[in-house]
Amino acid sequence: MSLQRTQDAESTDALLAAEEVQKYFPIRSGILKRHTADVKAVDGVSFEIRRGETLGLVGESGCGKSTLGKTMMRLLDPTGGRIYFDGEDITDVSRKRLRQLRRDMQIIFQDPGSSLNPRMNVADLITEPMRSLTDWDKTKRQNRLYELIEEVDLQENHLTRAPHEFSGGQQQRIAIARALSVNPSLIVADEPTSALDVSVQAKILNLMEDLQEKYNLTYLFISHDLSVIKHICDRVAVMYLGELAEVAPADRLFETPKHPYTRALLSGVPRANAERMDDRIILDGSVPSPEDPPSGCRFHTRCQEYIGDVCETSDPELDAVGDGHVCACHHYD
Amino acid sequence: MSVGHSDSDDDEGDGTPKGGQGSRVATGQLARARTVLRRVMQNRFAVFGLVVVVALLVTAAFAPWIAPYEPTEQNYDALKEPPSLEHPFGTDTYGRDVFSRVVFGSRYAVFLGVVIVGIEMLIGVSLGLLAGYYGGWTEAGIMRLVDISLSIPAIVLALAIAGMLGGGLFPLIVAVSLVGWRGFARLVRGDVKSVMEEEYIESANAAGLSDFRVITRYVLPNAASSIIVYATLTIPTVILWSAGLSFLGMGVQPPKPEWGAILAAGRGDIDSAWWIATFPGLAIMLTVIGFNGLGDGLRDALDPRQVR
Amino acid sequence: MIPVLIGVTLVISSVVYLSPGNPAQIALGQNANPEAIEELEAEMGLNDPPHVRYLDWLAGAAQGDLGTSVRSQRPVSEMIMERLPATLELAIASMALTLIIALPLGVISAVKQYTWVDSLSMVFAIFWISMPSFWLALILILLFSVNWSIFPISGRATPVFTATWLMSLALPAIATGTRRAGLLTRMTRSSMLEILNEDYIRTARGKGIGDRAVIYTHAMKNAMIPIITLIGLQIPLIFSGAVIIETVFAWPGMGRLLVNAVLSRDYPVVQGTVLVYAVIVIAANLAVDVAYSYFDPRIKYD
Amino acid sequence: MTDPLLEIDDLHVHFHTEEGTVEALDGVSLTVERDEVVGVIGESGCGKSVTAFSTMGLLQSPPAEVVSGSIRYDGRELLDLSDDELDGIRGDDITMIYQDPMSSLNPVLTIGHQLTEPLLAHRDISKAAARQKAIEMLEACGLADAERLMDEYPDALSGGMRQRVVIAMALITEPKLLIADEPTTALDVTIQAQIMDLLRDLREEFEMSVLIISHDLAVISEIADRMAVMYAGNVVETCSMRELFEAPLHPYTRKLAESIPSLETSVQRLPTIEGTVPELIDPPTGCRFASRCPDYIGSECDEIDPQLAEPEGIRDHEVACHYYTDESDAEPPWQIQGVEDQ
Repeated sequence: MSLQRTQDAESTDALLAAEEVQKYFPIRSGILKRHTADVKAVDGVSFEIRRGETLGLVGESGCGKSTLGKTMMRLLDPTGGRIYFDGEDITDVSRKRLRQLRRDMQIIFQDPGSSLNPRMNVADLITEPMRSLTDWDKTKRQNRLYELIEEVDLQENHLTRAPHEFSGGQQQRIAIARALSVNPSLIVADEPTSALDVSVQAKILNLMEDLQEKYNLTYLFISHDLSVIKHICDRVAVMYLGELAEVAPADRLFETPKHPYTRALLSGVPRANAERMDDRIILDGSVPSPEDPPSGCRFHTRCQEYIGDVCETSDPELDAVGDGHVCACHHYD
Repeated sequence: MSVGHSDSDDDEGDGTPKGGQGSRVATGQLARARTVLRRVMQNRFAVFGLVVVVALLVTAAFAPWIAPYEPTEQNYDALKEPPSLEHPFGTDTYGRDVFSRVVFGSRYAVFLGVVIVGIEMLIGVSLGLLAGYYGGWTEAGIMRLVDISLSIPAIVLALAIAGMLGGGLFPLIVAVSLVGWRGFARLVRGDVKSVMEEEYIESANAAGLSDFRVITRYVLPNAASSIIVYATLTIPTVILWSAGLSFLGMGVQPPKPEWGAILAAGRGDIDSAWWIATFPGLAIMLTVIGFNGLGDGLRDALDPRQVR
Repeated sequence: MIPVLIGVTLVISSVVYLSPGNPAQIALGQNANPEAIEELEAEMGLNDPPHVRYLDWLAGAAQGDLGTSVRSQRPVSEMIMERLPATLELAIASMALTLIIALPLGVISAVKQYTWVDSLSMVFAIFWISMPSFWLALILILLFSVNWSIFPISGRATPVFTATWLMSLALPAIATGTRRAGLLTRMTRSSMLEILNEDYIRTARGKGIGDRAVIYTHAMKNAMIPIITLIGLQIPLIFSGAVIIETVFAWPGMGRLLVNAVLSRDYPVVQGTVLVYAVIVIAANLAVDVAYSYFDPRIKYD
Repeated sequence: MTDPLLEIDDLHVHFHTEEGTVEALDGVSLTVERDEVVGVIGESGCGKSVTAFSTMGLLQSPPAEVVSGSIRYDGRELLDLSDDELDGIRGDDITMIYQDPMSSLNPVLTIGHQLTEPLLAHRDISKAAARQKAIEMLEACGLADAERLMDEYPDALSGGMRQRVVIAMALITEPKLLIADEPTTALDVTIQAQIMDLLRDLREEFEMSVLIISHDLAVISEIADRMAVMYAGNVVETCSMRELFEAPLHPYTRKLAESIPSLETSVQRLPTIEGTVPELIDPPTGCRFASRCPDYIGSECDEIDPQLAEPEGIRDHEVACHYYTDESDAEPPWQIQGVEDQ
């Protein structure tokens, strides 16, 4: 199956699809708070997530991956482009429909310490989405609650406690149970293990895999950690400065990365016990500001494969470079 | 909190790992209240404050039983008598017992403190909430109102309002409330804005909660402790302002035994009968220290991150 | 700035407009005949609709004409100009006193946290904060003027900048400044403590440059930023406190003018004084903003 | 053989908190030889940063209290020194790089001021000469336009640039020992690669010893010669970098390494460690890992605190585990089939 740049959402088994999605944050300055510029956090991104798969979204801080994730589930309103869920255009659906959609799309955040309301107990935290999004009666909610805590390996005596009484790993379990409570089909996991220790991370990743299998969940897994992405994802999208640089099946991406940015990213991963860094690509400088991104290819200011004016003048598009592998680089034109 | 700013993912900072199942932190609201109380009790100043405030409340409640005389009872046989066993705080120019007047004055202090802070809180918290939650023009408008109010010195504004309304208890309440709400508004707006930045608000949106539910279950509970602390610390200010306005003749009017008014009346006799002005002043001071101590203690107890 | 000032004038005018009582009646006294009152009402423009009255007043105020006192029949601006120097003297003196006491004490308490110096200065601060200033004023008069005859009981000695003037200013300045000093001491202490807990202070200690350099170079310069904010917030409060103190000490400032005007329902004077107070506060805040950019290099990048 | 440059011996540090006394360090022993890079790895709360700050004398007391133990630098006992005496060593012979470059630079002082400070404090040097040296050091740390940067405030710099400034600040006195506390944790992958590259080059250039602390095994492995693994306030294993990957001994080390997903290998399911780290308020007696240990051998694990020691037949590799003592009748892992080739 080859991936075209623009997806015909209805014809594939895409659960969630983005078409040229943009999200700008206005910058207001001066005493009159006039709108003077935009932070182009997400700037024309197209991709799809297939039913039952885990799509990894990887990039450095500030590249817009979190914003993209939240925009895709309409926690943020897109500035431009279209978003399709299960074939339906949800870009500007009514508030009522959006609430219904929340049952299908849930999110897990990076820091469970701050994503759980500190003034609520565990039982309330987990049942809250059911109370507001479903018409289930109290018994049904209670039954589901007990089912869930068993699922995520919490205990009944935890239910009356406040979130701060738990370790990071357990807090993330509570957050997962909360997200799972309304039986969603898609879960956006926004750096779900970055705040955790490695030994706890392993447990959470295992739990997420088990739940995916059991409930046939689809994940959009956002992370900056390539090793974690490689471990858990079926396909991976690499993001740089608000745009997608490359999308490919995980094994292809890690074996034969195409985009110069992806290659630099991969070679930058510290490697335990490796034959050291002779072939390491060290990028110069840091990521430019999304407020005033470079012209043409946004990566050209740091690119080690810079091939001339075309990189500065024309923005490369995602083109197919092999089986389900697309890359946005003039190098491959 | 700079002890062991150790590991990126250790948000406790003191190297304490969270214990999960073995967690020793007590559970539930009741336990939370107990923790707060325990922390208050560890702070000597706060304990002192609590004692003073309780004593004040008891005095106000049982004033008729504590005071040996009627507060307005005049006695021309005992004019300006210095403190004695019979009149512990002496008598004033009309022979009224200063002690009894100060005891009854506690009722005004408690009443004014509680009522005015209540009104300020009602106005300030609502406006602050609106400004912080909705932002945009609502916020701009409300904050402009706060700016305007802040550029007129508090007593000046209160004086103008109270004076124009003609003096007395009711104008005093209106004047001080209309001046004091801005503090609550600023505080609550700031708190709400920082709560709105928290990830749990996004989590509430993902759970499809209504604005009302977000406000009542997320925003207000998380801003509550700072509101409580601020209210406690505002009571002494309000008591000082009320006494000040009464002292200027623009609040509670003599012969009513309000502390500021008693003080004002004793002002002319400061050289011949120092006790008339001294004791109500001490009463105000003690009350203010009491509430400040309690407020300080509450702040430390409710927010252990605060530098002590 | 301008919108805030206009807002202030609106607030004052509404208060005056909503006040009970008839200014014309007040001017002429209880026993004036109705015709005379009516005539004066027309002359004062009291029959105009409120917005016309407001705009008239605003137009006048913009040109420095704040109307005429109902009681003394003198121009309000003239009365205020007479009183302004005394008020500013008192405010500046008590502000200076506040800073001289509060800043060193706050910094020392923070640096010597948990020592007896810290405890002692906090006890003092709490006393100052809790003392009603008008009561303190009476006690000061009783002790220093009546009993020991060191300072004059009341009034402002002229000409200014003489020893007698300074003596007459001393007690009012102390009475106004102490509560502020107490508050600022505590606030300085907690800002300083917060700064001392910052990572960059630890970095500085790690350089082995000694405590003095850490505190005076690294901590103080950062602490000045929140402290300037606090000072800015104190400015209107200093004027607030001065209103009562001016009355106690018969200090011929704007506060006393205002109190008398309020008691005698002299509306134009009330209106004018409040406006001038607001202008002073706004100007002072502007000065604080300027002070910021001196201490905080980050302002440039905003 | 000369003395080690830094020798931490049986260090106990407690934190007095409202909930009780946290026994953050429970007899930590660690040495850094001359011209050696030692990595310390462990999960949050294991005490690795506390160890670093104890060495620098930067623990805040209260609540911290060094209960017992010794920290010897070049033969001098640091714990006996007054703050003034310590100031003669820290910032000069021993310097430190901190985790968060955003908060570890003073926002209201220029880069130049902060950079020249250690030189002016420790060397008899003119301001102009110090400035010159600072500019050279910024350039050595890969910052272009150093001259201009000297007069900038930290806010004008990105995170990566700030960390370079922090490194320049730590190296300007040409220290003998550099302590790097999670130097790249707050940075992005590509910036992390830059910084680790820089650190490696500078270490060779200046021939200094380094104590580097991280929660990320892979980061440390890029630079360290020898490793110390910490768990719940103890050093549980020390060995060469190579040994750690090829033949780790302590059950915790082994489990920890396995649970990290890696780019080179793929597993269906990540192995995990049962249970959670014990509370350090009133910690368990005996081995602090006992309740989670897959190689638990009985009551001695619960009762006796194991000491770091070389197991019989193994050199330059210490482990604190009863599994390897004479009394234990369990089979050490290198004798069990299949453990070597993990």
